[in-house]
Amino acid sequence: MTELLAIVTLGLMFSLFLGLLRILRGPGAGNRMLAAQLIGTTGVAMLLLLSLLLDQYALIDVALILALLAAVAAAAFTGQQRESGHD
Amino acid sequence: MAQRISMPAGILARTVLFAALWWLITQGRADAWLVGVPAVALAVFASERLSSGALPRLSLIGLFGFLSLFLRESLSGGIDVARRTLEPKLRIAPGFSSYRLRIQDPRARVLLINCIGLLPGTLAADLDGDFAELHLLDADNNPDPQIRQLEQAIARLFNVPLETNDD
Amino acid sequence: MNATMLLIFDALLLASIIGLAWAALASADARRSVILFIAFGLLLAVAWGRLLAPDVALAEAAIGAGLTGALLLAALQWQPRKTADTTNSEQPTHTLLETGFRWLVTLLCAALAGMLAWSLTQIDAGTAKDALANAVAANIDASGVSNPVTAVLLNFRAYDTLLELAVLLTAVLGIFALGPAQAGYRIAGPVFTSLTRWLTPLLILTAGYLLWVGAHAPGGAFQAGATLAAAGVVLRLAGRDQIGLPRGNALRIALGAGVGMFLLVGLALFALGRPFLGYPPAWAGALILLIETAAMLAIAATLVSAFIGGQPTEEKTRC
Amino acid sequence: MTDILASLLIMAGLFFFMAGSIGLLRFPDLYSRLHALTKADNLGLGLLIIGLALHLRDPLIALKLLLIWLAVLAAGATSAHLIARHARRREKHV
Repeated sequence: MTELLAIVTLGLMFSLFLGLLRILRGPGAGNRMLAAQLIGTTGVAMLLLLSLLLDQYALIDVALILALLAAVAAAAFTGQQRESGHD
Repeated sequence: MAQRISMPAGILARTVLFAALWWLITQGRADAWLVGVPAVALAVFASERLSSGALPRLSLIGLFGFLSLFLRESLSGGIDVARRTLEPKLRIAPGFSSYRLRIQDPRARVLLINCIGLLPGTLAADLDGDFAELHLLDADNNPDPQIRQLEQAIARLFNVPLETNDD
Repeated sequence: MNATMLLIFDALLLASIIGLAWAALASADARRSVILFIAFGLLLAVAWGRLLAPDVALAEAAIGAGLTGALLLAALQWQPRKTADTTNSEQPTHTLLETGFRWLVTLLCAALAGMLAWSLTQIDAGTAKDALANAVAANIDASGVSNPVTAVLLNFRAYDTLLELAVLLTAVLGIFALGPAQAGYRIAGPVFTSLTRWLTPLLILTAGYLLWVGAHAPGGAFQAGATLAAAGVVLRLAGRDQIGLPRGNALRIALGAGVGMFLLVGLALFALGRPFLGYPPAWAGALILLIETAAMLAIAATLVSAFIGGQPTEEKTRC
Repeated sequence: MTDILASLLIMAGLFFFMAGSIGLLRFPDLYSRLHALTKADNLGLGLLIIGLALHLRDPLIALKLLLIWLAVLAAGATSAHLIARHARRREKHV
């Protein structure tokens, strides 16, 4: 089973590598942000697998934080500031 | 209109929910409640302050129906998009369409908007009044029946009626 | 077999991190740099996890990927936008001064990297690491906690952490010196608003968990403070003015809570005839939790103040 | 027996992650890529988590993993809608 987990972890890294091409190529901030979201989700999956492979329970907590904070980053991307003075 | 839970019952419901989440996050460790009690209290307070009104009374049967539809549809949504990406010839015809929401409850609407993105071939790109702007992977397919089905399931979950005047 | 797999994994992870760092620095478009930086932070959190440093991974996931990204994106909005669409303005044009400055920075970085590499060769890695780890392990029972990282940060090297909190306090004074807070955000649509409704309580619970778990497993005040601050950030992004940040004197107390509680505990022990911050082992656990709770609140208040970019105004505008 | 099922689920999870990334590269515009991202990655993570939970046979950890999946699912669906809306409003205003 651990072999399988190692293979899948590596596979996820390859998948993430493909996503990196999109973040480099864009075009535009929106495309990059969605690629960053892909990295967040894949990162969560990799951390869960690593927590088993390396026998580190705490990596599950890291995955939880990563999941919650990736949403904060996406929210920050789409939040629109009020025009100061005209408000 | 939907049946609402009274405020004390709402606070109780939130407390039970967040206490259960705390128990889950701490994996049932008893000594965690020293921090857990204030943390849950703060979470209930924040949730109550942010809430848009009394909690709706959810239907248990409705929940079951919604969950089974949701799981079925997200599975077929994933398979559909995976098939489209992996086929040698890209078979997509992206386009936009408009969908008139018949559900009125604001919470139910947000749930519907979020779930549309997990159905096969649809994504809610905007919400303007009663109209959701949909992005379609394949504009030749009419997405309305599958969304209507989801909308009905959400309406049953929230115990709210759907407008049925026109179509 | 597994080792080989993980080796390839490490190589790809390393390449991705360096590639993202390079792309972020090389980009002339600030918005693009910031998003690349967020992706960089997400990957760095995975890398710290892979290096068996979950404490740092937690901090990186909360601060590096989430909060700093939000902070930088907010900072970008304060700058007047050059054109409506900056997507393809990636042609850099530099003055001579800028070019010179770039080279200076590059040179200084190279010098620093050289120094670090040199110092690495000077360390007898094996014995130094073991000596420190053994010293911590030998005294962990007296520290009041069972997580060695927390034992070092809050007990054995408590002075360091006290001074770190003082640095944060100084930083927030600098932020307040910038004047009143920036304009808030537009009231968000229903979907965004709904995100705040479930994310905020979940972030509060998770922050509480990290605070508690820090005593015997990876976690602690810094990670908890950053997670709590994320709740304030999301609320502000959704266009709310009430984001849980107190005003006036209550804010001053919150910001000073970390340093204040540390000093209070230290001085009280001093008065009882013990060394400054020399906790009696029987009380160490409780005192550390007390200090960490205060530190978490101070860190969260500091980070949210940084996000709103100035001193919060006293009068209420709207809710 | 459960381990075979767990292995299959974990591999299926990887398959959907791969499909999502390929979609991100192949699909022609931002909105279509969002389809690939939300649907494929959320399904991929869900299958992987069910697989891991079966393998671990610890109901408490399984529930925590499920919570992580729910968080990613809700956050992912919301983020996708917000990114799409952001792009759509900019298109209309230019």
